[in-house]
Amino acid sequence: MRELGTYAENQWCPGCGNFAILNAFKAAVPKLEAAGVARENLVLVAGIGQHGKMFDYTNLTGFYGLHGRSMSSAQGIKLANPDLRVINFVGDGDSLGEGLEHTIFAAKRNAQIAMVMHDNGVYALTTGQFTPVSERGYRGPSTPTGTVEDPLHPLTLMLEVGASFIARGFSGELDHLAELMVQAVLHEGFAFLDVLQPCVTFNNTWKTYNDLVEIVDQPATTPEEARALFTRSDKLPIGVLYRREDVPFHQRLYGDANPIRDKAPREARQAQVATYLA
Amino acid sequence: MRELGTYAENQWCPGCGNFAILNAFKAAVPKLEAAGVARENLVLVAGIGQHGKMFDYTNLTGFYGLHGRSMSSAQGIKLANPDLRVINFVGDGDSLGEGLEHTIFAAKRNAQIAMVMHDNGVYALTTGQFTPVSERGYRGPSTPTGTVEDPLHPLTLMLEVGASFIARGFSGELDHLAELMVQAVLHEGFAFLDVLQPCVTFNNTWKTYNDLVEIVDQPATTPEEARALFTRSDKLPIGVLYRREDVPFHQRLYGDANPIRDKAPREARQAQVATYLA
Amino acid sequence: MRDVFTFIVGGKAGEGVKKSGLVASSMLADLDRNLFQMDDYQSLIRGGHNFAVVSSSADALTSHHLLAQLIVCLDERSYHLHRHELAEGGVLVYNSDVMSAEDGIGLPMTSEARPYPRPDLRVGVASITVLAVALGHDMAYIEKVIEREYKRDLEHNVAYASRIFELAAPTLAGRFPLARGHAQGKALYGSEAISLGAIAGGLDLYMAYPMTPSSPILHYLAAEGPKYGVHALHLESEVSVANMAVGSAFAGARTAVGTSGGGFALMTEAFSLAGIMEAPVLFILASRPGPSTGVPTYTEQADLKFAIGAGHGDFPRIVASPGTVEESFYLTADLLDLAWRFQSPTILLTEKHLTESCMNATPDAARAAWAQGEMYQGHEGDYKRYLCTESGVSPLLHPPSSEVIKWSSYEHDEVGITTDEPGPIAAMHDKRQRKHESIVEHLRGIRTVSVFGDGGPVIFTYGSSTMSVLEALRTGGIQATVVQPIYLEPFPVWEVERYRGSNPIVVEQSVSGQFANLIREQTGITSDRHIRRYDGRPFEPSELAQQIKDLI
Amino acid sequence: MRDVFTFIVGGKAGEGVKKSGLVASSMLADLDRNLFQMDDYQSLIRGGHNFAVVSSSADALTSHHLLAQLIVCLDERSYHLHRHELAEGGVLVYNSDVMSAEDGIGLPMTSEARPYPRPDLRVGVASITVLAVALGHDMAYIEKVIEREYKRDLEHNVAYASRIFELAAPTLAGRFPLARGHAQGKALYGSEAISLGAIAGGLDLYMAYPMTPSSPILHYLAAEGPKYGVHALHLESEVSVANMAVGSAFAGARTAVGTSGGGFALMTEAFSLAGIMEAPVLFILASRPGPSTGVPTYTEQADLKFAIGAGHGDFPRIVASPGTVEESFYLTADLLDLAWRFQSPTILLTEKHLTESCMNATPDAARAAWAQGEMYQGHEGDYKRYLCTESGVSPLLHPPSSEVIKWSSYEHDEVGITTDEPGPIAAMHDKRQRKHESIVEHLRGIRTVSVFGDGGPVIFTYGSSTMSVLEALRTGGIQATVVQPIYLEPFPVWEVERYRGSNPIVVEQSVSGQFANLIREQTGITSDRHIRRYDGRPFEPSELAQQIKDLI
Ligand SMILES: Cc1ncc(C[n+]2csc(CCOP(=O)(O)OP(=O)(O)O)c2C)c(N)n1
Ligand SMILES: Cc1ncc(C[n+]2csc(CCOP(=O)(O)OP(=O)(O)O)c2C)c(N)n1
Ligand code: SF4
Ligand code: SF4
Ligand SMILES: [Mg+2]
Ligand SMILES: [Mg+2]
Repeated sequence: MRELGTYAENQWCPGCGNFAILNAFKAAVPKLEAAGVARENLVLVAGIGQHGKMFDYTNLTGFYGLHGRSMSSAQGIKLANPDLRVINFVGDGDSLGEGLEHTIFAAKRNAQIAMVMHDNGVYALTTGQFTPVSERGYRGPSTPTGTVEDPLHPLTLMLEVGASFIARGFSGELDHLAELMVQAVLHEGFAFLDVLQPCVTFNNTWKTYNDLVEIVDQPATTPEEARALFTRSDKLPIGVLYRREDVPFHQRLYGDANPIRDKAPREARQAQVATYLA
Repeated sequence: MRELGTYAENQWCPGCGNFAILNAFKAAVPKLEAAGVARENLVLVAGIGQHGKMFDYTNLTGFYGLHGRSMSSAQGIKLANPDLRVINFVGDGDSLGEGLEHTIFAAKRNAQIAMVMHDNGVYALTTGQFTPVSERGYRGPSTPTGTVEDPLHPLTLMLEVGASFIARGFSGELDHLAELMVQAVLHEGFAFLDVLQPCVTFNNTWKTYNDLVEIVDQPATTPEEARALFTRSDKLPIGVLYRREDVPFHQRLYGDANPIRDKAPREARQAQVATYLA
Repeated sequence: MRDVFTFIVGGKAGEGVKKSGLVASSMLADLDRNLFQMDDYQSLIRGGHNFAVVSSSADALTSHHLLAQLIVCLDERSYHLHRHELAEGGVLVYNSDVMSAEDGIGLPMTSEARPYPRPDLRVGVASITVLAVALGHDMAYIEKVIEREYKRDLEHNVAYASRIFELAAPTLAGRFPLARGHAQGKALYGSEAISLGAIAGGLDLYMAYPMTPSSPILHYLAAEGPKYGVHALHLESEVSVANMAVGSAFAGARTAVGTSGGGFALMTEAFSLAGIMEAPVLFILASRPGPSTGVPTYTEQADLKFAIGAGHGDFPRIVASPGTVEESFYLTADLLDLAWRFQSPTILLTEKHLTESCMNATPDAARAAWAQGEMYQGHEGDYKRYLCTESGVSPLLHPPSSEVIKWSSYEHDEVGITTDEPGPIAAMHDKRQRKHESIVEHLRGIRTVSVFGDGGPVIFTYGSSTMSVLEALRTGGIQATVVQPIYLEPFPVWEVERYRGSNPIVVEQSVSGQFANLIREQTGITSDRHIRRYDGRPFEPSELAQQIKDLI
Repeated sequence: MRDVFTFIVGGKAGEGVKKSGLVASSMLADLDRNLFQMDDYQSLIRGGHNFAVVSSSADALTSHHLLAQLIVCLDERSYHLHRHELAEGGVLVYNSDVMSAEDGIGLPMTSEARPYPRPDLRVGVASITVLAVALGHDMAYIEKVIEREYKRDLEHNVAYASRIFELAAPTLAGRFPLARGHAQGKALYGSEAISLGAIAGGLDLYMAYPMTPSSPILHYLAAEGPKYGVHALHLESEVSVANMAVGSAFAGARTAVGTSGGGFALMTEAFSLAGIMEAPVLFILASRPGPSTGVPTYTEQADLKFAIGAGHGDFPRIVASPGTVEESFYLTADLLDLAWRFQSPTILLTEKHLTESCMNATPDAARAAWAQGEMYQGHEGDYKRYLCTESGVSPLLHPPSSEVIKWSSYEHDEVGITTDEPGPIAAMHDKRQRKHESIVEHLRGIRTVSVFGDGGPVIFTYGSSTMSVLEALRTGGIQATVVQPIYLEPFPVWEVERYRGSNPIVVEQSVSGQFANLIREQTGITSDRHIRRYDGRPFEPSELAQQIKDLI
């Protein structure tokens, strides 16, 4: 079996929450294999930001897309070949700022993508500007006197737009996080995994999260319960917080067909066109 | 006083719900003037679609923007000169499809724009494709066997992302609609007005709406109440359904300042730069 | 005088004008005549003014004409707009229920329809009945046509047509006895030919966001694609469309997207993505008059410069534009194939005047290209997605595979891992530049320029204007050499530079002369003889013939 | 030999390397020497390898040099990467706590910092102390510098610097006694000069989404703008940025946006919107190596073709590129002004090598242009936004006004109401085309091309490469005529065509030679002498001098 690491030099700051995400993923891959997801069917799609470096650091087939747009590419991969399992590592700026629309539509369609959001509350790679989830008052180089916008709440937003799997993990709970990744990839539909990721340089949330995070074992069973769970103010629940069964987008479109696998050979296809044109 | 109509030939289908929106707006303008909004401070911004023709049919200062992007332009107008009152007529495809991200960010910022969404459930101008609010199974030329996506719910979505004024109107209730427009324009913040607009050609909902619409006089006072009201299944409540007070974006940014009105003359500005450079 | 018979039917949107045009076309096709149908419509759904022009000839024909033998006006506006387009000896028929006129023949089209449901929607049947009468057909033939074309509410349509037949016959019967032609093939819209070319070329997935005049391709593939195993997706925006397409190509699907200028603008970031990833994606760019929202339902050729320069950074791309509906079939397949051969984005640049015009074509599906890239056959060590080869083309491999396959939007090393080191950056630039040269080499071996006729002045044109120019020459009896570059980037300098010193006439639909500039830029050939139309309308052959004559 | 003194400091991101460079610059400025600082950094926040090069001269200087008199290595990687850049007689100083070496002077920079908090962040202070010592300064001077530049935790910094001073003095004291210069003005980064130029030119609102290497403009204007009444907004995407900017211009605010290639790609739809609306918006496009995400923190000139062709449809635009930091100040104001005069989008095309390099400049704010459009003074009847004038420029009016003001993305009549009629469509195209001609006319009256030197071979270059070429000529003692087109669209053919037949050397940072192609396209001037660098690095003057010599 190939090494999961690569020769790329790691460029994250010491202490960054991203290391745990990388390691959790490396732990998740063999678990996925054990659960029947062959490694060669796994495709890693990454956005642009510190989170995106998952692409360089992981020796897996992958697609390093555009800032904010990798969720669209991820859907294209799945729709071209539904046999593939797609995991999409994105940033909070990436997927809720530049790419918010694609995130919402992927959820709305129940596209079968495991979306892992490195939620650090900053545009880290571009030196710490506020993101759509930054609290009002956050000071970064584009808002030196504090942003005047209120944050979006990723979990309730995803619930609102139809995500069928909603989970939260934490860089401080590596094994738990690995298990959440496994669940997300195995989910037959859109899986949103919000990872609380401290950015030691621009937004060091280690202490807050260590104090508030609490593992929840039972997902909420109704949207109302889910909303209540997501917005608890005393604690930050982590775990699979909500899930429901629903047919994924590719199956709604083609049933069990696969455009690539089931493609007719050239002669047959062209003969069919010729018949029509005759 | 100038006529509110123009010489442009009306190009909507006979029976279209857009006529009522146009007429309601024409009725709203004098009411707004009575309420202290000078006509010359009113700017009409339109998206691209059948709804956008409001621009051509109304003899008011206006900006006919890009498909899906007019909400961004509307915010630019307001931020350049906060004295102006901006009303943005958009389509459901326009503002929840192509332009969803801008709609959400305008709400999140509490940008002071009155957004009037001609909610006809189709891309009417491009011959009837499904939109983000079309029901699953809707058949249009891009989904001849029915769309497999579930719809977004515009009102709960707007609540989720922080809209401070949420209303619903109906083309069949013209006077009521005019009053809602007045309220929306007067609201000090982001005002979302969803107008149930039957499209007689591609999605004729007149009967359903006539049967289900019910005027509600009291807005919900909490988000929970609002959500319940928005999602009533027996009736389609119309009226101002939710509102809260909040400081609009331009005031959060500049207080009462106005970049255009308060601009220093050339000499002063350049002298200040010279001082810095000295 | 050439044997050209032209039928115009005008009315409000919603009155079935385009359908009347189509049925007229089918009737002229029954006579094995060559056809050209041009649909003129506005950006609205009901009302306004639409018209369809169907020209036909027993000989070759590549454009509609506006001088018509038979004009049917379903409303008064059509009468005022089209009466001056009547040819000598032509006949104008109008709906006497909605207007009166001194010239022309009035028929009570609406009142005769009143006994039946939705009389307004029935007047189209009157228009084609009038045509049938004028062509000398009997009621039996008309019934057959109605059965074929207006199946819904067949009985009432036939009854209505019989009444119109009776009223029209006395004045019109057999007024235009037309010669049979030898036309072959099918009457196809450009959008259909493009769709079918893509299918024949191996398309798997098509993504789009509706935008005139590219939407008919989406609609065609959504409706007909699944029969061939091809799926069409209508997504949330053009930005998503283009990024999804690159993902789809990564997974190995033959992928195309379609849009018009404004949508293409939104795709340029992903176009550049395809450039660095070396992703094979076909972009179909169907132009309408710009800038910006412009004039959605009309035609222009002003996206050429944008297409050629689109996307940030240096990377190879191929841009080509079909001159006829038939050429659009083959060229679509070719560009899908070239995208795969050279792992580069390609653009089929065309215009409303091609996608939404209909003419005879005899495409041979078996002669269409089949998109196929150079596949990885194993090499030393692990797979390297961006192996630096001499041709610049690195062998392809798609998941699932036991090899690791990495496509990246960052500058990368051969494996696909990010680099900011000077050596690897330059090496990848060099590799892609070699690919550009390989493309040029390939183009030198295929037909990149069409030349029609010889002698006389040299006329440069491209895209759908080619059809207009060829018809203008026929109409005006002009001898000329028409040079039509099919490929525009890389530009076939080696072919075109032969015409140096010819002071060519350059015919195009752009106010700034984008095509003339391109020729000058690429070949140094300058000219002071330009014919440019930029009012949204395609060239009209007689007018264009006159403009050409004025210059020679 | 020229009097050029170069200092390089290298280390990990997070060790304050850029800051060390800045302080070094300030110390050399204290000697009134001309400066050029180039910051080389990677797309990461901690670790990796960063370095700053500060060159200085008592004479003119327009580039960093890589042959250094003094190199300070804060980590081992810096040592390996920079040791070969040592000039004859130069000194290399390294941090002996993290490495050992045979050549060079080791100082225990980390262990000396240990008594104080966060020792890792303090090594930058050591680097500039070493420089001060080598320049012959005493500890009093160093204290002053630290007070000025490292105010935070001042006391510890001074104590630490004293220790380093003591350790370094024996071997280094006064090693490089530099001549005082006569430099004037301020050391400014390109991004600051652009920001200040925009402010001086009357900017009201700036919108952006962060993207290297344009982000420093956003950060500067966000921090400093409000003092001048200028506001900077960081929005949800570049698509929103560009559309908001057009809205802002409609309301009368002087508006600019800034981005890099990928973000500009997302703006092209609104760029075309500005074209049809005739909206005055300045687009600042700061390039990095492409295509796509490319190499975010390095430099290239490969967005030229894209900028010139961007946006669908035909419409006028102005593209210009500054050759030096000072020029970027004036040109930004000019382009804001031209946007308003001609109600057209303008593009300031520049590169990382300008926005993120720092050099002396003496911009005179009072000489900056002030953006001002032709305002409506009343005419017959109601206001017509798109009045067809001879110049193509229609007088402006902003709300609030008792007149009705209509800006439209559709093709429109003079009032601004949608049209699909052929006459008005053509009329608007003609009007905009006349505006293009008015722009050309205007450019003919101003300086559009800079020419440096005379005699010798002709060298064409543009943008930040201009600085490199001028420095290479100084360094190599080469006589040449440097021709730098500042304006690139409309291209100043009238100026450049003088050099026909000169077989120029074309220097640029693009693998495909976009600039050389543009010259050929616009003027017919061809060349077989190209110098192209495309590894992300700016030209190095000695190397470039050699390349030029090799060609002449
Ligand atoms: C179109 C575009 N705009 C801007 C950028 C620059 N950019 C790169 S990463 C980034 C922000 C990343 O923030 P986030 O997604 O939260 O990722 P993080 O670095 O925090 O992991 C930006 C703005 C880009 N690459 N592309
Ligand atoms: C970028 C872009 N993509 C596509 C279009 C084509 N287009 C024009 S209107 C429209 C749909 C309009 O639907 P909606 O917003 O619901 O408006 P309606 O016509 O229903 O009022 C589309 C797709 C466009 N103008 N611009
Ligand atoms: S900047 Fe923040 S997110 Fe980026 S590597 Fe450092 S700690 Fe992690
Ligand atoms: S198509 Fe629908 S929305 Fe458009 S005008 Fe007709 S009825 Fe109204
Ligand atoms: Mg982040
Ligand atoms: Mg709609």
